[in-house]
Amino acid sequence: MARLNKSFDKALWVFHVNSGSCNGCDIEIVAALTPRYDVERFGIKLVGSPRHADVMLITGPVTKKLSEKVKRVYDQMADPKAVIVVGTCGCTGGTFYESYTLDGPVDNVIPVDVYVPGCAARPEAIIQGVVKAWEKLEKLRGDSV
Amino acid sequence: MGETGEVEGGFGLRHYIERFTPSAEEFLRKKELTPQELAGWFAEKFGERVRDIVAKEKPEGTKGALRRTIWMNADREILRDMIRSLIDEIHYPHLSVISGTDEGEKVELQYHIQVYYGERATETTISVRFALPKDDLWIDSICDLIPGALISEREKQEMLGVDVRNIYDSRRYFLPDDFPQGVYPWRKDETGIKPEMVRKLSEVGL
Amino acid sequence: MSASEQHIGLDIAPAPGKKAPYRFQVGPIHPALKEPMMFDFTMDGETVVNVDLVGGHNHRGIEWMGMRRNPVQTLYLAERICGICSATHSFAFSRAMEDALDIPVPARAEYIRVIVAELERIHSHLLWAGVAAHEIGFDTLLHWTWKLREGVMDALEYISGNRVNYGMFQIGGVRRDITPEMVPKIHDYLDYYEGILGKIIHVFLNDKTVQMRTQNIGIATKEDVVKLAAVGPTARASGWKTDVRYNQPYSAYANLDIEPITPEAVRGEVVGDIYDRIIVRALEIKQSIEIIRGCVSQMEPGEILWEPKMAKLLMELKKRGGEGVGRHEAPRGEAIHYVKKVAGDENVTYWKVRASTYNNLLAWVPMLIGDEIADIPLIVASADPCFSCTDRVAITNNAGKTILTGEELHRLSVEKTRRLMQ
Amino acid sequence: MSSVELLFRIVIGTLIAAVGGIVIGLAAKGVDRKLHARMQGRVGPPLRQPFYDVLKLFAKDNTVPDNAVGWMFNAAPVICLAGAITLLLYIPFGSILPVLGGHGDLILLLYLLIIPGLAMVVGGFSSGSPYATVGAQREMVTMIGYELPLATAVIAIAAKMNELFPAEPAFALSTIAAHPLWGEMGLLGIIGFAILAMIMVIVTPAELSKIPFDTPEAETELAGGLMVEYSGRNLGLFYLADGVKTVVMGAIIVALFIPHNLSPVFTGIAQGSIGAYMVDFGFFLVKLAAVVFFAVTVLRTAVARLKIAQVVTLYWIPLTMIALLGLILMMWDSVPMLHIAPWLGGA
Repeated sequence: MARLNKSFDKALWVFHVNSGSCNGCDIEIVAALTPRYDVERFGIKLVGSPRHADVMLITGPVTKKLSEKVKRVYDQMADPKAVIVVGTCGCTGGTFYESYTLDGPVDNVIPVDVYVPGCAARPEAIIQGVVKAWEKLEKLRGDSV
Repeated sequence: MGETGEVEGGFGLRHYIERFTPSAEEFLRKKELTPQELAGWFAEKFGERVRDIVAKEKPEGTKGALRRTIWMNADREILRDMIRSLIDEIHYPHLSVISGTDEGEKVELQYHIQVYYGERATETTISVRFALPKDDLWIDSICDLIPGALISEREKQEMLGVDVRNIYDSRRYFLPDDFPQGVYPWRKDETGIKPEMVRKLSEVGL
Repeated sequence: MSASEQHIGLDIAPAPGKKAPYRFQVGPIHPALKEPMMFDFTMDGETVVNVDLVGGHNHRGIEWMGMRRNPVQTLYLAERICGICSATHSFAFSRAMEDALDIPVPARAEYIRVIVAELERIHSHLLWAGVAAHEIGFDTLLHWTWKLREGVMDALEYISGNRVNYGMFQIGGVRRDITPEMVPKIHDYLDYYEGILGKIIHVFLNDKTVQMRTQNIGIATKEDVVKLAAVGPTARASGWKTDVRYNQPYSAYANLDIEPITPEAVRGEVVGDIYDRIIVRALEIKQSIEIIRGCVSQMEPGEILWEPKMAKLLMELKKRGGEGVGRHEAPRGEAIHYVKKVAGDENVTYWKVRASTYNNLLAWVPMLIGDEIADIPLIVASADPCFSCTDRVAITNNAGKTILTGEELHRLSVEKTRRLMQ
Repeated sequence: MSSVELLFRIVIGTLIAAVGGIVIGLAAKGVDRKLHARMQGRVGPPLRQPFYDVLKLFAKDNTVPDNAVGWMFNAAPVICLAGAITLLLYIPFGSILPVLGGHGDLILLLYLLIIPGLAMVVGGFSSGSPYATVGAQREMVTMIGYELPLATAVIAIAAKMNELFPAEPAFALSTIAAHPLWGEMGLLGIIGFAILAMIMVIVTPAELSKIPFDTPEAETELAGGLMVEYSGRNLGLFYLADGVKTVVMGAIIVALFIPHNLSPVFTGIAQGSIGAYMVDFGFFLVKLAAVVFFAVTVLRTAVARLKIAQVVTLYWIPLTMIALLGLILMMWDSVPMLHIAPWLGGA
């Protein structure tokens, strides 16, 4: 992990995965990209391929049909990487606390670094989540040096 | 667009739409009827095979708009006949959805059909209930008459275990492929969701 | 992104003397799809020969959950079927419940419901416009439309207190009033949209590259949409005048004159392509602004709830029984809920949700066949799909334990609000 | 010049060109992204953002997919960057003459321009993903598409050079840089020349895979297309190559159409002095930024992505026609034409 250099703080590329969410958080993620919030200011960029990504933003309570795919996308991401769960249902199951087609919450499927609760999570909260992910990466850097 | 002939099978929906005789007149309303008259038409046409017809006109708002609804029970054998007659004599029906309930001894399907759309405040919702005994659970497919019924019919197969006869695509749509066969989420008997299948997300990791 | 084993039934026989068609899969996780859905294409070069839809990735079992919760709990679950159509499903569900149990709704509440539903339509159409622009690589338009959309979100937040999942609806009314002090600000918001909207619509309808990418692409004829039972803007863009607000007026819509919008108004003819769907949605935004103006001016003071006391409401709901259907014209088209409640039963006995995309799914097949790979994302987006609505279905159990009690949650919320206000 | 001296010059020159090209390229990307964001009503990333991106990419893991052809997959980004840097050795920066100035001309440049694109195609095909394959096919088709108007423009300029300065090698960039054509022609010629400049500006985004011609990488269709399987260092190399290519394309346009230098204006600075080089280089950067702004930033802000068939049609029919028109106008401007229609000759 010694390879973690400072540029990580300033250039986080994000890949968005919807694991069966209601869309509420997903539109808020897009809203975070647009002029009002403009996360590109902080070097955060949404990318189209998991191979390019540093951070996975995952929404939704993980349906059975998608849990394999979510794992695969996680594996496709190059190290070092972080996972941020956006939305209450991904954090704990939330309103879908009981079901027959869910494999979630997300941390049951892949390791999670940051939880952003909210139904739906506000763009400000999502940005804060990404900032927390930086802190985590910074901590990793501290440990390894 | 004409290539569908070369690639057959699967989701040959295009093929289906084209096979079903298209003509502009088919969409036109053939006869203007009030809900009461429509109820009478059903009673006359199908006699004993439709029962408990209730026609309602409920006022909505201040401009005299009426919400027209008809509820009825019918024998499943007349389903195709009913749709065909609606197309030929009344109006090409818009199938909103097929819903279904588990009534203990039988499964009941409700077909929510709209006619007389296209003009202000004339639309009539016809909800037809078909009771299917659980030991002989089938209904005819209406995909050739209304191709848009496909998803709804597939859903009834996987959620209630109804055998839709002559459906051209009987795969599951909603449930995962590894979902056990013979379990139907909307049933409230032993074939419904078993308690051990229910995952309590709120308790994971606590 | 991946090969998968779940496609059965595609039986491809290459025509003699022709290059064998190959399979090309899009999804379920793909940047063009903000939600999981899989398309299994049979391609000939860059042309789509056939397409199979594999859905259900969002299936959460909401209907099953709803059948184990009481009507008020289910109402909030209905709101979470889809984060974009939060008002849609709560509107349709409350109407179904009111129809089944014979509950009257105060006139003022009907107007407030319509205002929220129309604000939602504006934000949903703007969202769609931005996503569609993004699909064709026109990010500038995405940013412009979403900037405008933030204004709508502000209005929704101002009225309801939340950006998504507004929690405005209650069986037999609405939970929050629009007070007279709020009215001028709502007018300000509406003026703001009207000011910018014209420019954005102008770019959408007149930009050469947008026209190149949208005209005569993804065509669905009127025959296709009628037979496939498509609804909403998807159907209207093909010339089918279907709009629940017009065909079967309900709520406060019955007091207003609403005409379904078809593309002839701008183009003079109906083609049924993506461009037509842009026209329909663009004009509907303007229509929604007028509807809200109408509602705000017609609204008269009065009650907003049939039964304000929760305990009494729940008791009343438990006592009554019946079955009913509730329909609402969502931004994407007709949404219909069917409920059945047995008298004396605490829970909703049966609940069927049918969202607009459910019916529009099949309309993709005629749209996609014959078009190119590059058109796929835009065609898919042009129906404004909402898979979470379509796949919906999640369920709750009354026996489920909550870790926070209602009082605790309320206390925490108040504290948080105080903190934020400092 | 002895061969040792030449070798020394090449090594040092290449190093300077590589470092300079990369730095200028990344800076150009930063400016482009910032302006792009401002035009969209956003604040946008800081100017240094591309540098952070690259540093980060080099720190990441480099994944090679199982079904990829490993050596090709890894070689492609290196070749791509090397190809782009090689191009820099033939292009003058202001009054700084190219390292290999005397050894190659425009024709060589046209060939070399294909190398980075070809490397990307090879990388795409070798990554074993259907998205990358489709992207690679599209990249090839795009390359075939824009070569025609590009070649027409280059040939037109060379033909004019040959006509005006028969003593000097027509295709050499040094000739073109030494004699800006604007002052050498009549009105028709100037119009033709301006048309060719416009053609070059429109070819640039295709060469750089930028909207509206980013079909090979279309994020929403192909999830990154050619690049879909690349990560870490390899992706970083492509990222750098993209920056260098931006400089190359910008510099070619500057050299062909606005090779003017600023130092002659200042009488106080001696020609050939360090000061003169600095001034010209600074002026070159300004010109480069202007070209990148119009060819990349404005274009990608103002239009939507085209489809591959539309890209090819656009380049082959209207743009080639316009390029030919430019060529004809420049030829028409020649002296013999004045005998036929003196009033057409303009000045």
